[in-house]
Amino acid sequence: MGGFPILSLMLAVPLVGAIACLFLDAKPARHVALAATLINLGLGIVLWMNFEIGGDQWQFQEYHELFAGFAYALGIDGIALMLIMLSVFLMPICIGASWDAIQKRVGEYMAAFLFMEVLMIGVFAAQDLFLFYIFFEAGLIPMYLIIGIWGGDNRIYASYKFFLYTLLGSVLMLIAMFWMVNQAGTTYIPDLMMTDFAAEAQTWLWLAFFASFAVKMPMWPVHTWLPDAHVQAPTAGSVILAGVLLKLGGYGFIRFSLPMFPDASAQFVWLIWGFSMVAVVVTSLIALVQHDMKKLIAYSSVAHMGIVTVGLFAFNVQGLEGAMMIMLGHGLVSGALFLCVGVIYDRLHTREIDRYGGLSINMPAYATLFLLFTMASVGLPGTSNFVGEFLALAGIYQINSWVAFVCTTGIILGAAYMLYLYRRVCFGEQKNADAAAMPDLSMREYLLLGPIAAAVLWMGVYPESFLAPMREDIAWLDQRLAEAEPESDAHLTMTDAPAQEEVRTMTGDEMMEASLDGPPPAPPEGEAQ
Amino acid sequence: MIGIEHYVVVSSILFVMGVLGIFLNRKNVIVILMAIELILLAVNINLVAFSAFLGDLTGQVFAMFVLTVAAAEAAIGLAILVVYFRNRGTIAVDDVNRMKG
Amino acid sequence: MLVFAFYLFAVLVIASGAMVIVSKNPVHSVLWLICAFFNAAGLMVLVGAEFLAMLLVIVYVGAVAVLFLFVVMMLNIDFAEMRAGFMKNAPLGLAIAIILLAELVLGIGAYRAGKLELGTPLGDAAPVAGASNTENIGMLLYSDYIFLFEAAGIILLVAMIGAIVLTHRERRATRGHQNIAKQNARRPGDATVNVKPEVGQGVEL
Amino acid sequence: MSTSILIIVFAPLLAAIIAGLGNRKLGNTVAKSITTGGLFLACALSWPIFIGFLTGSETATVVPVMKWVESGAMSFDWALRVDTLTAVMLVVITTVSALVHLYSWGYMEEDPDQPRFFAYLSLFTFAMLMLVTADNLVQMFFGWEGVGLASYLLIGFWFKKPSANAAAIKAFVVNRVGDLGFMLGIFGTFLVFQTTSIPEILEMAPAMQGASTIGFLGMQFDTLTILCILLFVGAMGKSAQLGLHTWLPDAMEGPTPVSALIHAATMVTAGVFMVCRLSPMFEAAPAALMFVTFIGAATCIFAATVGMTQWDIKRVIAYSTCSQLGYMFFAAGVGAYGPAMFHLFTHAFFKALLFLGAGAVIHAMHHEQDMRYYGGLRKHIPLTFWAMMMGTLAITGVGIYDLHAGFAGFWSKDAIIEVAYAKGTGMAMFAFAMGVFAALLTSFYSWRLMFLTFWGKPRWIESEHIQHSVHKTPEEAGDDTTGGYHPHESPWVMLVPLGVLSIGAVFAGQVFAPYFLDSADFWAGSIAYNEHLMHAMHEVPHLVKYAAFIVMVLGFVGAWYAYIRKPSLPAETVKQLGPIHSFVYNKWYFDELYHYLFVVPAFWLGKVFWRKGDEGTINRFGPDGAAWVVMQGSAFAKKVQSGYLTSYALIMLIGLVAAVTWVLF
Amino acid sequence: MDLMASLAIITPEIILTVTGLLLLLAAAWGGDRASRMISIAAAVSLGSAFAIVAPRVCAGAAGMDTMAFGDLFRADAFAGLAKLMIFAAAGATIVIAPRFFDRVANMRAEYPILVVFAALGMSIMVSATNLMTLYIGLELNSLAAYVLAAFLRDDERSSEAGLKYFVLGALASGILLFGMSLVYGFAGTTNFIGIAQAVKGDLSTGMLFGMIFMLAGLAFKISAAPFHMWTPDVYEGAPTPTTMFFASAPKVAAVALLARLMMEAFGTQIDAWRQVVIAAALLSIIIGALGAIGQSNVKRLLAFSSINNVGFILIGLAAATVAGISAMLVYLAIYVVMTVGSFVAVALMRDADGNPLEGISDLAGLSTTRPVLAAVMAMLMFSLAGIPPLFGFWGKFVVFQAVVEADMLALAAIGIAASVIGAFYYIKIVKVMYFDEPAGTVTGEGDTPHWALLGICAVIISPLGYILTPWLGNLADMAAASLMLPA
Repeated sequence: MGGFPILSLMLAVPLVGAIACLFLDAKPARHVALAATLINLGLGIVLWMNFEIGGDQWQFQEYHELFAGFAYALGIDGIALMLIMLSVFLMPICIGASWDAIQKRVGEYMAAFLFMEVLMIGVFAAQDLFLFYIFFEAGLIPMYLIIGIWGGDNRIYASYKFFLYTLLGSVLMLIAMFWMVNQAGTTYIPDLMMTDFAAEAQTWLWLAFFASFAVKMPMWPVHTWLPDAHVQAPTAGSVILAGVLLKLGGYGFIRFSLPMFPDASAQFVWLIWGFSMVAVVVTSLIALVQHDMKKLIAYSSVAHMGIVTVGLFAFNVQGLEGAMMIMLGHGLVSGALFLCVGVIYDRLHTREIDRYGGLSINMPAYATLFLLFTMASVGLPGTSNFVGEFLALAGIYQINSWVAFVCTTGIILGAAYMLYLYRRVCFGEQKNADAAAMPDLSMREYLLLGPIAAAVLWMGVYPESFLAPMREDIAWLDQRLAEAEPESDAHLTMTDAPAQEEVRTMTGDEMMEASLDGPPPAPPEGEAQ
Repeated sequence: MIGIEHYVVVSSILFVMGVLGIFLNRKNVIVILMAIELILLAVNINLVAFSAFLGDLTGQVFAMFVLTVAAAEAAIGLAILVVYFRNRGTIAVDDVNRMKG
Repeated sequence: MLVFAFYLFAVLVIASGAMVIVSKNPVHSVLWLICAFFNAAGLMVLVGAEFLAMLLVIVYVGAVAVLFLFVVMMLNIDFAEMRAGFMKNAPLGLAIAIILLAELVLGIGAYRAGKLELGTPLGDAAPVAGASNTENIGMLLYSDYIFLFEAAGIILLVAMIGAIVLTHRERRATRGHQNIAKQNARRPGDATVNVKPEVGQGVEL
Repeated sequence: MSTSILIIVFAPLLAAIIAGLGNRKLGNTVAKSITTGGLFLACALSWPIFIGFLTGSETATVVPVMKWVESGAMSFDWALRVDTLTAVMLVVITTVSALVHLYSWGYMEEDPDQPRFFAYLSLFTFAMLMLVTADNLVQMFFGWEGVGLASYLLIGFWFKKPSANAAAIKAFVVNRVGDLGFMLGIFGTFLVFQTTSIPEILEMAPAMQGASTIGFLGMQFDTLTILCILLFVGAMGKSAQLGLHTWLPDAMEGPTPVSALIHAATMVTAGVFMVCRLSPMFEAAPAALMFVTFIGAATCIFAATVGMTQWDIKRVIAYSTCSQLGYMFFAAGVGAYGPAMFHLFTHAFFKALLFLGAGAVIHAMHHEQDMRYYGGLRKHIPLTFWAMMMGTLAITGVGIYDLHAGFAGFWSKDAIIEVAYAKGTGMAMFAFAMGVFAALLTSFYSWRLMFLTFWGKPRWIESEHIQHSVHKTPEEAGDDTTGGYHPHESPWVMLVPLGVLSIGAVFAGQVFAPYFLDSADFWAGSIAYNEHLMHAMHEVPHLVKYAAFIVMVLGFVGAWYAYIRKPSLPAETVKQLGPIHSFVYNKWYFDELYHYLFVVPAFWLGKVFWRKGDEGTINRFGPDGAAWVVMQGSAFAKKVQSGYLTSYALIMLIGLVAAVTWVLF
Repeated sequence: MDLMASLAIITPEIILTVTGLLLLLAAAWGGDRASRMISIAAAVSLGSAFAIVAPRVCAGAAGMDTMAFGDLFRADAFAGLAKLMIFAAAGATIVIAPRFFDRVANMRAEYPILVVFAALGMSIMVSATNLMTLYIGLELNSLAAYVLAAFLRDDERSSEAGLKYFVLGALASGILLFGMSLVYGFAGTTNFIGIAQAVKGDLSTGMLFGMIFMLAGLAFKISAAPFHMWTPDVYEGAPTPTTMFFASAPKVAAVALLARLMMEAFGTQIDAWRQVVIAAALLSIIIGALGAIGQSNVKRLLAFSSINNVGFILIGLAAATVAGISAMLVYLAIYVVMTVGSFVAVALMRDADGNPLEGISDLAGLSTTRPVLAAVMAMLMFSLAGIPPLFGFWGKFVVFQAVVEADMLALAAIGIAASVIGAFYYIKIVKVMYFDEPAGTVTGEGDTPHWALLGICAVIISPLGYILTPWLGNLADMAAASLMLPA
């Protein structure tokens, strides 16, 4: 791309669009918003096309010194690229989902969404610590307004909860950032990622960052804002919330907590694992008894994010890549599920599961797509979520089988609550005459759900497209974490003098393990094929 | 021999009395203004005594300024009190709470 | 003698101060205040600050206290209605005040006679030997502190403006409709009539 | 071969996509033709491959398709592996599937959603083919879950029926329990071997035997044992073995062709296939094999007991399936993978036949499935009767050892019983005993089914389904217990598959026994072929060889006595056996147990965690609690701001004193 | 000492004084009819004072050259920067005053004059390097302020505000004075530098008392808890322009004065006063936030908001480093802009007849009836809450950066966590404006000066404000550096 500032352009396009929308009437505002997001999608594709896999770690860099240690520094690695793609992919869909559903203050609504897009891209592209923080935190405002103005009946409570919860989380992070910058003498994230902070300092720095990311994630027990926010937000708001905003937490872990504080990450690994295990089991059970579709999906998000966090804190490549894949996959799938809820909400104006039933009869196409996303959410192989969950769980298994076992039960519970939902909505008798009279998907809705369906399958069948750009970065991170990696509970030992074939099957750590517990293994050289 | 300590004690007592006069009073705002004068008097005693014992006249000059300002303050205070009285017809301390919360 | 005078003035100033705040009648309070000022002036004289002492009497007693008195009278408060007594949380207030006093006295160390270590002045404002207190202050005030002196003038000005702005009212309807011209134009003849009444008959008007 | 295998696997997928997306727009006939055509094509291509392996002209091949996942050391691709084991499965799957497709033309004639049904069937076939052609564990898992999905969809095909929906979810969720084990097994395998490629694992596994331990859930286990048991848990789920079997009988809610294809012939055998596929690994884990044997034998006898008491024709066959799967597992458990696969092979034919036959009966009886309302159907639907008869003869294992002649089941089942005896270990002897006893029960319930359905007096009038169509109450009808109803033989599209499968049920054993049982060359290393054991199998005492035959005859006689000779006997027996009968009749109360052990607590816990946990604790003491504290604070601040000058002054003074005090001390 | 040099240094003050006196004459002659002209003249004089101070600030004036009248007065960059804010805020007050008084009473000519004198007092305060100068400046400002608070003499609330302000203010200045007398006695001088010399080494208890008393007296002026009690009542009762003035200029002056006093005079005894400042800061943040939540009057709410903000300012002071002082100045500057903006927005809340409205409920649905006003108000609120990318965030950013650099992590963490409580009521305003059904009461129009002021404030607090940061940061750094800190 030479020196073309494509990232800045991607920030500028929606920003200009947003400002334009503020001054436009409903109809032109919709078109402007759609155009802006589509242009950004196009730019995103250009970005992806030009991303050099295996090239520099940081690409498309832009750097302008601003002031007081602040720099306008943009640049992406593969991880950020993927998340940016997720954002730009979901944005036109959000605009489309709001096309008819939003009738009041359309211009401001579209502007809020475009601002969100600016901020999301900014978060993923920022290479300056404080620039990141500004983008990270600023997202509160448009989302607060989206929930509060265009949300449901109990929107005020939800918007407050969302705002204050997340604000509290992130302000503590700011303090930690100051300290880090003070200590490391730089605000440049790539440099910070290679800075070794003192072990004691890492502890509290990690906790401060954790406060922020755990809330954003959201991890149990600071997840309770999510169901409320989701239920009250308009459809597109839920999509963007589940699709991208939740990913900020995971991105934060992978960009900050892990590389910057590897020792503390290892130290707090049980905290993460514990919360994640509880999240997977408890929130899945809670999802099982929900009456509100959005709440159910929101709780399922918490459970899925639990698997993301264990994957991130599995300290190996599979875990990290798995976590990233779940984030991408969940972004698509939960977004799509919220759209599915939105489709029928637009028709019947209720999210009560009991008011529906037998939709397969009058809305077969809808039922089919809903089924696809349900299955993807359940983690059926061949869909996006499977790849992520499988890798993440495989990753954590290598470190701790208990955690893997508990989290894997999530696949049972996940199947239970999602199928139970699907059964109550799409199967059974048509209990409600209004529901029975609902028309099937319109062309617009096809256009919203279709691309997501395609992406979900693509990601499930050929995830290489998505894994390849991230591979180098995750390998680097794995390298960075190597020293801090906690001890595995696998304790793979050889009770007899092992033959050489067996030894070569062991990983480096297991080798050490084996050499401690059993007779020394033969050298592994020359055996790897 | 009377030392600076004695003066400080006297002025301290006067000061505390002035402060007490402000909040131990629910009768009359004017008395509060007088209590403030007591506080300023305590300050002046302090300043003059310190000035004398330090052998430095700055304190007395300072006391003079305090005196000046006290007069001005009394004028403003009484003016406000008059305005208030005109509006409310009372200067009872307990009645001065239209605004609260 | 000096000691006696100090204790006399000190006790009186404190007692008067106490009476200021406990008197039921504000007029009495003002009078006690005047008494306190006089005694404070006495204390100042004891340390050789005659100018300040006199100033205190003149400014306070002559101006401020009288102003108070004036306002007390002007406001024409029905003293019978004045609620006596202290506020609800008086004990707390009293306790706090006593703590403060104790801390001041004990903390500063004023109870240990002669132990108080004062600062050391730079000496540029030391009284010139031979000159009177008034003279010394004058020297200082009009040279080193001229700026403050002028600023204090502005303060008084502001106080004046303030008092006027707040209390001055333009009389919309003056009470007597005095017409100077009419008065001037009036002649004795218009108003008086000379009559010569007959004895014993009275006057017919 | 690589082209044909690609066509075999992907033709059903393509057909499924076309039929599924086209759905009603495409029209019934087109959708059905495409899917059925695709399957027949696959079937036609599969047989040559199988025959190629029979003749030894084909060798194991791997056809790479596409990259899938590469993550650090973990790497697995889409690839199609064909060896003897796969070839066996290919013919089973494609043949039964093709026939079921054909059969469904008739069976589903009146259903409005036929394209969807056929799409599901084809999708299932694709997933099953992916499963059996998997070259790595993850692709196997893909197929594994894919068939689970198809099974879910097909069980719930009549989605208006609440029972169908419940059964569908149950099937999926119970299978997921098994998948939990499977996934953990894959993870563990990867942890140990750093690969998921099946051939590589199998190559490395034997050397690990007993030489390594691994920690799992805080305990230390023999590595291969724990891995194999975890993987086997997956197999238990899919193959409805004791403990995870509860979904299979309920799965009969699906249309009968589905039961024949998925819940008898193919999907449920995936577990057996997996154990056989990984047989070298299992061989290196004797403790795990014992576990497999035990579970297999226990399932075998458990399902057979339950099968004896059921009235629903499909449920009887379903429990029979369960029981037969038990045979396969304990065969595998004792190390006889050949017989296990052979039984899988023959079972596919005769069990599909039985199901399709039952379907034909149900079709004829206006969707009445309760055998108590059947009776005397022999003359009304003779072709169906004969097909069912062939199936029954096959499943009960009719055959004479010394004549070397018998129906399909005879060959495979007897081999299993014998090999268990030949193995001779304690667990194997237990399995042998169970196997023989189960054979007795098998014979009894199979003949019971036949007698109740095809012999005796018609009892149709009492069936609600039939009453509905004849509009006569039992009182009005009097002696005419047929209710005036005339069952009709099924159309030819249904009868042809019955015929074809009958041929299989009769001859499959006879023809293929030498290959499956005795030919290491045939297997060509695709399973762990224990030559010694196979040899020993033929050397067992004569009594053992005839044991199955004897119990079969006993079972037949018992059934004949109870249901033809003295029809009042069953009711009396039931009365006498009271609690035991209801225990068995209620499927050993597994469903109830699970309901109260898992389902009820899950919902209860969900409610508790939600209302008491999230809302009652986290929200109450977290955000809402903080808000409450803030509000209290705010109210307090308002109260302090009393408006009184004196209190303001007092607070200032308190502040001053506090500051002074603090600094002083 | 060269008198002329001293006079040159105090040129801005002289300008204000002379204009004040001349305008007084004009007022005496012209009466209230001249008020418009007088307002303009007062604003011009403040502007010219601003213009004279500005170059000194930009040049970073420091050192002995800035001293006037011996040790009494210093016009260094620190004072200069504070003066700029003070003059600007005073100017803004004069700009919005006429319209306000038009509706409720006659605009009186004395109002701008008093504002000018108050500004003069504050200007003296921030330049004070001597206790006496400090006192004179403070009282000049205070006396004018008492009158300004009670300016609506026919309004009960205004006179009550004046009374409360006066009584408590006098008490506070009494406490301050008593402290000063002790400091004088134990230092032997009233000069800051002299005091700094005297407090080197051990701090005598008397001096400690003096210091704390002074701190308490000044805390009143900046309405730091627990000396804040007057603030809500006075802000509510005083005329809106006065409230705006109180919330901005005197705070700047008192904070600057406090900083200078604490750093220059007691700079060697940081440990002795830091605890008190921290306590006051945290208490202010929390009380400000808690008190604001329950309010239904916008002015009262903003009063608590100002208490809350003072807490953050004091956190900067508690860092007790040059960086902390600089951060504090930056925060102050941004705070002044936000406060002025907020009160201008409040001043624009009028009903159809043009009568001022103050209830929060009157704002309901403002976003539909007056979208621009609502948008600016929302920006102001988010900015006050410190949400990026609005400029208010920057203030908190620099303050907490300074605190963290001073290794006071616990303070930073508590302070910033408490700021979340504050966010609660700021977003409540946004909620009322955007989420509630329109009340439709705010319909009146504003005039050009209001909109112009509001526009300027909006631009500054918008993300565009960040363009100012290098410049502002530089000025603040120079200003902080110009303080004469004891070695």
